[in-house]
Amino acid sequence: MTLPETAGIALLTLRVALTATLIAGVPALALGYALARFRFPGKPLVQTVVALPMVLPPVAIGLALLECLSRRSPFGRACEALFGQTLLLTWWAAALASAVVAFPLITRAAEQAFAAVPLRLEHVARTLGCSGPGVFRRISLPLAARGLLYGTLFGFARALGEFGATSMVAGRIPGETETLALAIYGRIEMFREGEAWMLAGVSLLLALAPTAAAEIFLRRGER
Amino acid sequence: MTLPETAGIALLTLRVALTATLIAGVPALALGYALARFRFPGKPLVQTVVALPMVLPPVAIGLALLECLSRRSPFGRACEALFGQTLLLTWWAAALASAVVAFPLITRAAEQAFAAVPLRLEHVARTLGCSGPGVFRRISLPLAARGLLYGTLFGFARALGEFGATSMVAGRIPGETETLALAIYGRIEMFREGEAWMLAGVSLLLALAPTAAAEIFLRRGER
Amino acid sequence: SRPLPRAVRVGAASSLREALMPSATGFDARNIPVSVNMTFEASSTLSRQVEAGAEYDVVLCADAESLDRLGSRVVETTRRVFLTNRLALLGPQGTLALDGIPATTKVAIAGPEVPAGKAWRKYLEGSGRLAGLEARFVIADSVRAALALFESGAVDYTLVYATDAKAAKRAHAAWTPPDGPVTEYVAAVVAGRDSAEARTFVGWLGSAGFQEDARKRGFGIPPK
Amino acid sequence: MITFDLRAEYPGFRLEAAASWASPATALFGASGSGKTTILEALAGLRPEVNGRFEAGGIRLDEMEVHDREIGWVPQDASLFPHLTTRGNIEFAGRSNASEAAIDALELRPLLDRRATELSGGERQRVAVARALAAGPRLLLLDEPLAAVDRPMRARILPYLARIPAELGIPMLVVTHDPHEVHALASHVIVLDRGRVAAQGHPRDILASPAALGVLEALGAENLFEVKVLARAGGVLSLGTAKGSQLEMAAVAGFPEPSRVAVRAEDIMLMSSEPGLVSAQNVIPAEVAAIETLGEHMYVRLVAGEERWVAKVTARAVEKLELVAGKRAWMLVKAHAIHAFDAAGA
Amino acid sequence: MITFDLRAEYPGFRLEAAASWASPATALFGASGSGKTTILEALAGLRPEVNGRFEAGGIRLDEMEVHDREIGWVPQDASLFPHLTTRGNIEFAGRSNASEAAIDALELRPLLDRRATELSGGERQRVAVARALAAGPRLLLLDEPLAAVDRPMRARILPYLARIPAELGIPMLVVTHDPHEVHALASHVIVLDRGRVAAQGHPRDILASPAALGVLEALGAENLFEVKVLARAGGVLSLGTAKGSQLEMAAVAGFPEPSRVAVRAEDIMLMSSEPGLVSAQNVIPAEVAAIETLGEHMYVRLVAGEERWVAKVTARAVEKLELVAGKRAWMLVKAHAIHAFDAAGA
Ligand SMILES: Nc1ncnc2c1ncn2[C@@H]1O[C@H](COP(=O)(O)OP(=O)(O)OP(=O)(O)O)[C@@H](O)[C@H]1O
Ligand SMILES: Nc1ncnc2c1ncn2[C@@H]1O[C@H](COP(=O)(O)OP(=O)(O)OP(=O)(O)O)[C@@H](O)[C@H]1O
Ligand SMILES: [Mg+2]
Ligand SMILES: [Mg+2]
Repeated sequence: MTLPETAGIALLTLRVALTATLIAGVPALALGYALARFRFPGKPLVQTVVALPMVLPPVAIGLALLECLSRRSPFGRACEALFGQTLLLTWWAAALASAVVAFPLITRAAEQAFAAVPLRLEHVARTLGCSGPGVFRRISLPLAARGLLYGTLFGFARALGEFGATSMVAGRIPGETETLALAIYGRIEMFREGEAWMLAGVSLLLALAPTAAAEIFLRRGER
Repeated sequence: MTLPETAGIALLTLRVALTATLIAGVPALALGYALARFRFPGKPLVQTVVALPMVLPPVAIGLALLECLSRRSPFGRACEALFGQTLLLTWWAAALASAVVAFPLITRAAEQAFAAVPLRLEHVARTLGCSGPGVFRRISLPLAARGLLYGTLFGFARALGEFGATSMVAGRIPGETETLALAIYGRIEMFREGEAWMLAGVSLLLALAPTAAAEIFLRRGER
Repeated sequence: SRPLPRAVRVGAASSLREALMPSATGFDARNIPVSVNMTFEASSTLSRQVEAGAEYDVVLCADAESLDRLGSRVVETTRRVFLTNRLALLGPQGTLALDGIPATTKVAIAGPEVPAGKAWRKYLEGSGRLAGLEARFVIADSVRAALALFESGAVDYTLVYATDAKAAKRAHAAWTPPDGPVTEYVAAVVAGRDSAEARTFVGWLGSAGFQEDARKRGFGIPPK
Repeated sequence: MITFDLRAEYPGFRLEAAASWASPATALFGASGSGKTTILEALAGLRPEVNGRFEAGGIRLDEMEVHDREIGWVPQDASLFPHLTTRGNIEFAGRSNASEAAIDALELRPLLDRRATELSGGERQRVAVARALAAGPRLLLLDEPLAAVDRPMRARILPYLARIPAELGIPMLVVTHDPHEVHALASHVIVLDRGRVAAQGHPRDILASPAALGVLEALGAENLFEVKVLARAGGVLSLGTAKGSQLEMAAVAGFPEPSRVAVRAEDIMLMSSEPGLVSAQNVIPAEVAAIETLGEHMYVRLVAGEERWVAKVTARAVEKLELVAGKRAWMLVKAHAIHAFDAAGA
Repeated sequence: MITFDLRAEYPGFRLEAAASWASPATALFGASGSGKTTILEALAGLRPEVNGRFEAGGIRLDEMEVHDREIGWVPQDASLFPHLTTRGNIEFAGRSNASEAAIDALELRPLLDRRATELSGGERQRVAVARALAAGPRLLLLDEPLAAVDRPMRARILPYLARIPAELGIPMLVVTHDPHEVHALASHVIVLDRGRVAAQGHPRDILASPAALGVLEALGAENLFEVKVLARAGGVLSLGTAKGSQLEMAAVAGFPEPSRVAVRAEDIMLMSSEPGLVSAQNVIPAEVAAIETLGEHMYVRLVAGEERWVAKVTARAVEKLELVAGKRAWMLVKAHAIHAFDAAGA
């Protein structure tokens, strides 16, 4: 494997995983907050749906996604109308698959992080004239920051490693949708373990670099 | 699919996932505590190794496990000597694979849960004559209980859904190693989606029943 | 050679699923002279597992190479080709041929590590078409995954096995290259797991009853 | 006019308290566990399980969203925002003149850049008070705001707090165990007893009821007078009471001129004849009105001019001086025993 | 003998404090932010960033594991275990006679089954004290243990705390802002000022130094005497001081017989001639030794018999009575102005 080839795969993977983290992250944080703070009807149902991608084998997720994105489904047709082409077999599909898989992880971490913020502090902020969104932005978010950041990075790591669902909806088109996880799979199946482990190292690096950066960043913030 | 057949698969899956949760849970809780509470040399290295199963595609994990359990490795030979046969293609191998995959999830949740326990309370306990293990058992553990329980259940859910590594080391032998995730995969391959979704429902049920039970249990404890 | 009759543990290539486990309830045990426990994996995984010491009694691979890699880990004398398969191109209904694939459409194919993928590539290369098609390949990690892409409409053409053509639910046409290679499914007893039951099973694979049944599902029968 | 009527049931504790007052400065007084914090938290909107109503200035605050109530709540545990500095906490609701004034009055300027987690107990409490003030609330709820603050600093801060209702027009409800603070800050007291309002009113009126003597003892000052400063000389202030008597008190540096003073019954000495030269600045002729016994001590109620006084003496002294109702007696009160409290006018 | 010598550097605060005492009951006194909590937490082992040594009874506690130090630490914020009940907290270190005694003395019996999170501020503090006591520590570190407890209850609990060093043989170090508590609990005071020990010693000795008057004012009681009870009659106790003088004080129900009493300089009235019949139980002839001015007030030092006294009067009174060193004067002290403190013997 040449260096540019490896770098290409790494860059593509980064793009896919970052997009996935973004797609999953925002609703996951919101949902995590809602789960930690509110009681609402249908909460158990929501929790069930959130857990789904955890419990299913990735092929099943892939299949469901394939169904969603296919021309047979309204969502698939809507996407096609919006993007001018089907999302299947593009890196967007890979990002979507990774997002689905990362979603429960981030949601769970966010729920845990928000639940650890003392209600009392949120309440004091409210007496100081902060309404719901203000309290969220100025109290809950900063106090949960560490947990949220780690949760998000955790989701990012999971997105990096996503394989089953991704390969189903995105194919494994070198240079287009072949992420590190897919490339590692291919190398292993072709008995090129050396290359596979090298790519695994790259993958690990991608996963840990932001974690390390975050650690340093958070430490600074604490001084 | 007959009911007994489904029940058989569900029971096997339950056995595998519970064993996996146990195998992964104990060291994950200990490691989570260590990561939350101590600084030690090689901590970043440990964190890297913990993250590994998150980032790698399951085939890679399967491959590594296969290598570990094979006769070529001392660990594999030790296991063979101990159990009288190789663990490969047994439900133990499936449990092991699921454990490896669930491990980072439980570790992370445990770390977050333990970090949320006020150091101050642990310290008060220490002034009251409790040594390290006592403080852990009487303060850290009960105060982190909710987070730990959820983390463990989360790991359990992940173990239920494990597919890639499992099928590599355990095969997919009906009645012996065919867990729900593997069965769902098989049904999908055979274009029997109806059965696959039915099994997915069973899987979800298995994942959520203990979560619901835990919720009720914790609510009671709080009164 | 064993005191108690026990289930023969068989590791089979994924594409044999239709031949070996055709019914919803699984295996039709009445026809098999021994009790069997069956698992389906990619051929490469099977050979890897056997290499690692996994205790299969019999392995059934979709290519000879996977067995070749195992060398003395299989009992050479038990090796036999028991079914064959043909390559197939699936596409939209109507007349269909490799050269008729529109120049810009994507084509789903299993990875080169999968016997079907390998066989297709070899054939395309031999007939000088690989270069033209390769850039448009969508690589799936199994023949089934390639088929799923075709079914979902993500691709309109896929390169699979003839047996898969029967399983696809999407309305389609199938074309088998007349000059295409014949894929051979090879069975062998795993070294150290040799037993009368294992040999009986391998023998059964060559029985007319089984082979006729498989033929109905699109497999070919090797010349005796 | 502020009114609340609250009800809640906890295992082992029932709250059933209603009160209503017009005084801009009110104290909530009661034993530990009598429900003071529960009431304040309910008024701040923190306790949904407490039912009832809460009105201030004709507005039903309990029906408003918490963030619209404009309540400056200082929780008993300060509850500072741990991710912010002292300044960040104080200016949480925005920068204002009020924040600068509060920072100075509460002596927080040297601590502005310190993180909230790095403050001492007393520093935390002061920051919480400044934070509540800086938001410019319509009502202040202070839950033992100075419990962790040392005596000299408390003496400096109290006058500032006492001026708030009058100068900034913010009414306040203060929980405190410290009788000195009650007198310094409040012109209305609500006495809580096991979740119920046992008494409420002007400290002076509460004082008049003999049944309230136990509470009064806890309050620590049984004689209260509205006063005007007549003159100031040599560290002594001459005060005129509403009914025309004159009192001399020791001036306290930095303290503004008092409008109310308190004298503890314990601090009054009685003589049966006119004393000669005595260091006490106040020698007040009076007539014994009644004598009440509480445990081993005696409360002698006296009338001087039109003012009512109560002195606490030993039974032996009553005997020795042959005190009976109608007898003439001279009260000796040191200038230092007259405590000035610049409470907002009732 | 207990010794500490601690050093730490925080942004904006430097701790550099050493002290050493043999008294079983010692108070740590100082303004808010002077470093009291920092010292206690360092002694309890919570602050690894604080360097130095800490010895008790010849044992280097700072070199021991925290769980072997056997220190009963009552943190300023109580820090109860939130997952346990009151009883669970108190019996955390095991059931003992000490826990039952503490439960009764701190009036916690009605709260035993309540969760720690459901307690009021004062209740929490009392539970924290009981928890520390129940562990049977070798040393008690109390950080403002009664700050949130109301006055009457404090008056009931203080004598119990005061007896601990003598009866249970547990020395204690108490942080408090309340001069009453200092006198009630301590026979040794360490005065902290901005992280340094400004003074330490027996309250009486600290008192003798004119430089410490500011501190003393904050302490609130300038005249301290060791006493023996001679007689009790009609709510009055007759006390004999070590030097042979006699004082009469009001008996306090439930309070044990005092071994030390304090009189605030403010509470002493002076007359230049022998008074006639007066309610004050103590009329003490004395001689003016010196007159000191502090701000607008004057401290008159007197000698009566062999005892030294200090009285706080206004400048005007000094003038009126023509007080000068050597002049004869009568001190009037009410029986109620003599405060009993059953401190452990020094
Ligand atoms: N959530 C709760 N569940 C059960 N009991 C409670 C709860 N909150 C408070 N209590 C009880 O109600 C009573 C009143 O508590 P509150 O905190 O209002 O007292 P307080 O007057 O503020 O006392 P303090 O002066 O000690 O702070 C206490 O006995 C307390 O134990
Ligand atoms: N971790 C820290 N980082 C920086 N400054 C600190 C830290 N801990 C304490 N301080 C500062 O050290 C000083 C002493 O704090 P400490 O808590 O010991 O005061 P204290 O005497 O107990 O006061 P109080 O009576 O208000 O409780 C304070 O000014 C505080 O702000
Ligand atoms: Mg309270
Ligand atoms: Mg402190």
